[in-house]
Amino acid sequence: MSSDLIFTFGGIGLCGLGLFGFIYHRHLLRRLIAFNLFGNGTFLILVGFAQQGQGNSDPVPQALVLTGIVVAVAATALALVLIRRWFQLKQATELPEDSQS
Amino acid sequence: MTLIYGTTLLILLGSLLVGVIRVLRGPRLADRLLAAQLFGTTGVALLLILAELQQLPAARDTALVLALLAMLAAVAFVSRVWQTGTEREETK
Amino acid sequence: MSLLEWLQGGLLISGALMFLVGSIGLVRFPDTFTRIHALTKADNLGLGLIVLGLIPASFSLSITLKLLLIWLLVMLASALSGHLVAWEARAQQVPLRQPGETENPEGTHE
Amino acid sequence: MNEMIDWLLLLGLGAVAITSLMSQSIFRAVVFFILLGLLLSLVWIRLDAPDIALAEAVIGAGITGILLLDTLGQLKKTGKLTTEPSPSRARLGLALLASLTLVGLLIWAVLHQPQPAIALHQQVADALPESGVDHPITAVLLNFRSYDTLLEIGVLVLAVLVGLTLQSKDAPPDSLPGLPNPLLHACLTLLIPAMLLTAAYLLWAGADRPGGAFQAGAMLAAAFILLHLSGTRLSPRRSEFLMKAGLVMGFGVFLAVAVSTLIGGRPFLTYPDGSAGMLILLIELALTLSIGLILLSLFTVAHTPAQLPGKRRQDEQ
Amino acid sequence: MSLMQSPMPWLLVIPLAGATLTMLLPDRWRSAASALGILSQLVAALLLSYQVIQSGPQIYAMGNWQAPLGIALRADGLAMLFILMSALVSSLCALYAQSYLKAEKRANFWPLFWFLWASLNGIWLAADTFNLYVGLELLTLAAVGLVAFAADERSLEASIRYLYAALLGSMGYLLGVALLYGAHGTLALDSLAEHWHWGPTSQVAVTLIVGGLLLKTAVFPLHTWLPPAHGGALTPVSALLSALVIKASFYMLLRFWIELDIYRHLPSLSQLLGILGAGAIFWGGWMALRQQHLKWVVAYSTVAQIGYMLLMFPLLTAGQSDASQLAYQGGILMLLAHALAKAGMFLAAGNLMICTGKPDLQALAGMSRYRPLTIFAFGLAGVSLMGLPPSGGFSAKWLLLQSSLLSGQWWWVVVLVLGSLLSAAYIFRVFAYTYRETGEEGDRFARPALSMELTALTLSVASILLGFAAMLPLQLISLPGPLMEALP
Repeated sequence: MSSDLIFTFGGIGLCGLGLFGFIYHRHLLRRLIAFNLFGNGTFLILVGFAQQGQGNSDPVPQALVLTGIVVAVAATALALVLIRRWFQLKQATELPEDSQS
Repeated sequence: MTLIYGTTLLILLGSLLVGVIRVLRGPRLADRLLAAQLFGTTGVALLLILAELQQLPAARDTALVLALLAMLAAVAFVSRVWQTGTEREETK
Repeated sequence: MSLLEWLQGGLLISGALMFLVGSIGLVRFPDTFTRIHALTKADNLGLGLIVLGLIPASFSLSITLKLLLIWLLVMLASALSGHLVAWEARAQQVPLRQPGETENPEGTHE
Repeated sequence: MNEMIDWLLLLGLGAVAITSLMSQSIFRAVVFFILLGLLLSLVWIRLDAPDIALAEAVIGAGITGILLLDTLGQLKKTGKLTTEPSPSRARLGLALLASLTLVGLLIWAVLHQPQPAIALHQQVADALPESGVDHPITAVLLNFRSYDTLLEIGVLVLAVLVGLTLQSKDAPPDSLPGLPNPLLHACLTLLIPAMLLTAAYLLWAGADRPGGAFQAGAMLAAAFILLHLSGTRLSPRRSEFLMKAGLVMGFGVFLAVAVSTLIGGRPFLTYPDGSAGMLILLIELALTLSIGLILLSLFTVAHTPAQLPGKRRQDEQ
Repeated sequence: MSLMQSPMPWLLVIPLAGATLTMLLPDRWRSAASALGILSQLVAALLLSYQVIQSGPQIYAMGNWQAPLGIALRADGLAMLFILMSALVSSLCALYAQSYLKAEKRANFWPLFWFLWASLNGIWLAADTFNLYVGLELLTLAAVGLVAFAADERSLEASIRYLYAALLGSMGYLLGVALLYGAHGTLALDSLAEHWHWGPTSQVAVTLIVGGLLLKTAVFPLHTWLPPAHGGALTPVSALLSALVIKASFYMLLRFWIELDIYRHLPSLSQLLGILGAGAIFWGGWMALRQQHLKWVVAYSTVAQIGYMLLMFPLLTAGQSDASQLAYQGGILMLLAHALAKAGMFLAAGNLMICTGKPDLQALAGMSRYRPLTIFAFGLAGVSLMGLPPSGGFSAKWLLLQSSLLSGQWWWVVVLVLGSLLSAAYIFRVFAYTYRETGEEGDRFARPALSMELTALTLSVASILLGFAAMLPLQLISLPGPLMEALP
């Protein structure tokens, strides 16, 4: 098995774990970590799967992943800003259960 | 030579796994942080060997970056986490 | 294999073993201060041996300099973080322990 | 041997990911997450993607880890952490179902991969001489797909903008003092120049080797954050306009270069003949500074103490 | 000069430059710069529509690199309709916000607003799957920022909920794109369609993309993030979110659906989307009927209205060309009518809340006498949402109805009729409150600015006029192009 295929499977595992954690947890930081796992898994699949198909190193998905990483960092940082604010206001690290009021 | 590089890599990866025990056990935040510190250095060593093994000089730049950032976590931890609060929850 | 390669191999493997010893020390040593000791040994010596073992692989001046720079930086960083952790641990009166004395996992020592 | 290394890495990746997700203590989770960043940068080297390895090292082990740690410190400072409610059975079931379905679908999809009809890397290699740089990834990021990069910088600017929006105007600056440790300050006089030099090196390397604006900017941000933690403030408050100008400079320069050719009658985001390399360097330089400042601001911005939830009506009309 | 020849990039340049400038300019210049920007946006949008009508779909290669190596922009009839729609709605919302927000709040509003508009235009024009991802993230962050803008507890909670849902949605989308790239080696929509290969990889990719986009569109049962975000944001923001932002992911869904032939290969997924739509119509309507907070009624009505738009998917069936055409036209008209009516309704609701100073329905008593103009605006928007003739909503539902009869799927007719009754119920419920007289407190109501009442009225009237002028947008979206060729 090539590295590309092995780490494509690694990416799939990370995606599964990330999705699990994102739904399972309620703590906002834990969910954010889970989101980042999901994101990293997606990036691994993006590069690994493409290189597996092409048979050699491909700069396009690598560039896409760099863009994706920047976007993910921006989103993570924004989420942290909101979480801190939320904690300052409510002293809580999770959102209330769905309020339908 | 490839065999030697490979063996070195495997030993280093093994030592990473051993270090994980300390992060799991704790008991103090500081102990976990020390383990993380060791991971950083091990990562540097791994990258340097991978650079040679895969003939990828850029891996050395990654090692350089990692070496520079190695103490960032320690500084942030000491100034932000430890100084500011108790760690009682962590000792369980 | 040439003599140089034997030497290289010896340096690399012993460097890696140094890391392993450091990790084991980190797990086995009884308190924070002694663990710092284990950590810094592995950092400085282990990486140093590996860097020495890698230099003959290229024989290029720029790569050698970069490798040495990385080693230097890691030593600096580990010295600094070891010092900071010890400094803070002392300020918080983290207790010293003898080998074999187990840490109370329930956290009463805090 | 190679395959064994990969499998061992994969094993480590899985173990670390699971622990960072399920660990009881949130601090442990964050440490494992930082460790995951480290392993991932090794994985990217194995995947022949040194640019991403570099970015992952600066981001995963550096910026994101620091941001998470710092937020954790903030949460602890404000009092005892509320006990986490344990997730319900229904949640566990739903999570398991969703993630197992996803994994099953993905494995099925990966095992049935068709032969791709287009080989884009070939086209990149063919067009590389006209791109103004020698490194294919920089060519893709700043020439072939520069539109994506422009929008991506927009996303970064937007994140910091939202942070600034949430910050109240008269809040006092970061209240935590720097560390009064003499050795730290002595080391910093050595480390900070080294970090700045490395940032410059990464920026310059981007033209023909792995590296580039984002990696350099993140390195710069790490240096800024280190300074901030040790007590030296690059105070944004002293000159708010300058700080804001610094934040949008990279985006502004990028946009201005793109528009200048548009006004000259050429398509948007083209570079005039022969000057592509120079303009790309100019854009990257501005981007590096801005990214450094943006990441620093995202670190400092949320440190202001709580602004009491004001009367909502006041905002209206 | 260059604006005349190729207005397409200017539709992105102007809002992006607007965002940069409004961040840096001193306070008194911000509104002036924004006004100038809005005007030039309208000019660019009209110029581009003229070009598209005159000479067919336009392709614009960014940086002069042809797709699939580079990124292309593409303007066809459908994209033009969305560009014009967002130009109209955003400029009116901006006008409203100018009076609604205090000066220091406006300072941060304008850059967010411009980023939002830039990302919307970017999505309408995009023809590249990864570029759509970046555009979607830009849109998400701008929208989350606007929701968090009020900076109080409720809006903060709503923005976190929104951000988390949206991040998961776009990551699912990106995962689908990753699989598509691995299977086809390209990211451009056109070349994907050209080399389209059905197989397990594509099927999973499509499932992920559709799932991610459904979450971002707040389709029942993935809608729980929407009511707090749309109901809790400041009024002009609610209008922008409900009218435009959720349409972006819906638009992407539609493009993928038609251009990549999904309707042909996954008919069961089509039926599933229809069922989700029916669920949304009933659940959203039922929940709207139970809310005590005026803006939450309107927000839940958005959940229900998304359901009507989804009804077009089961009706787009291979082999039934006439029914599919009708469904396509009806769905788009539904979307357009909803954008206008919902923006008008949110603005009118905001005006009512300013009058009473309270968010509750109870407080509305006596309002019909005091603010007839605003009540009229609310009512007209309601007429369109209920689908009474002669509104745009009526024409849309009529087309969908014909399509379902033509294709023999009569059960959607039942859904349409029952859903309309439900929307009538929740809208008349609001009205009932405004006709109530309390008498005790006297009329101590605040007065919203005239411009705020007029913007609300303009949007609502437009949603009614759409019923008379439905031919114009329908002709626009039926202009020849790759989308029309792919339509069954």
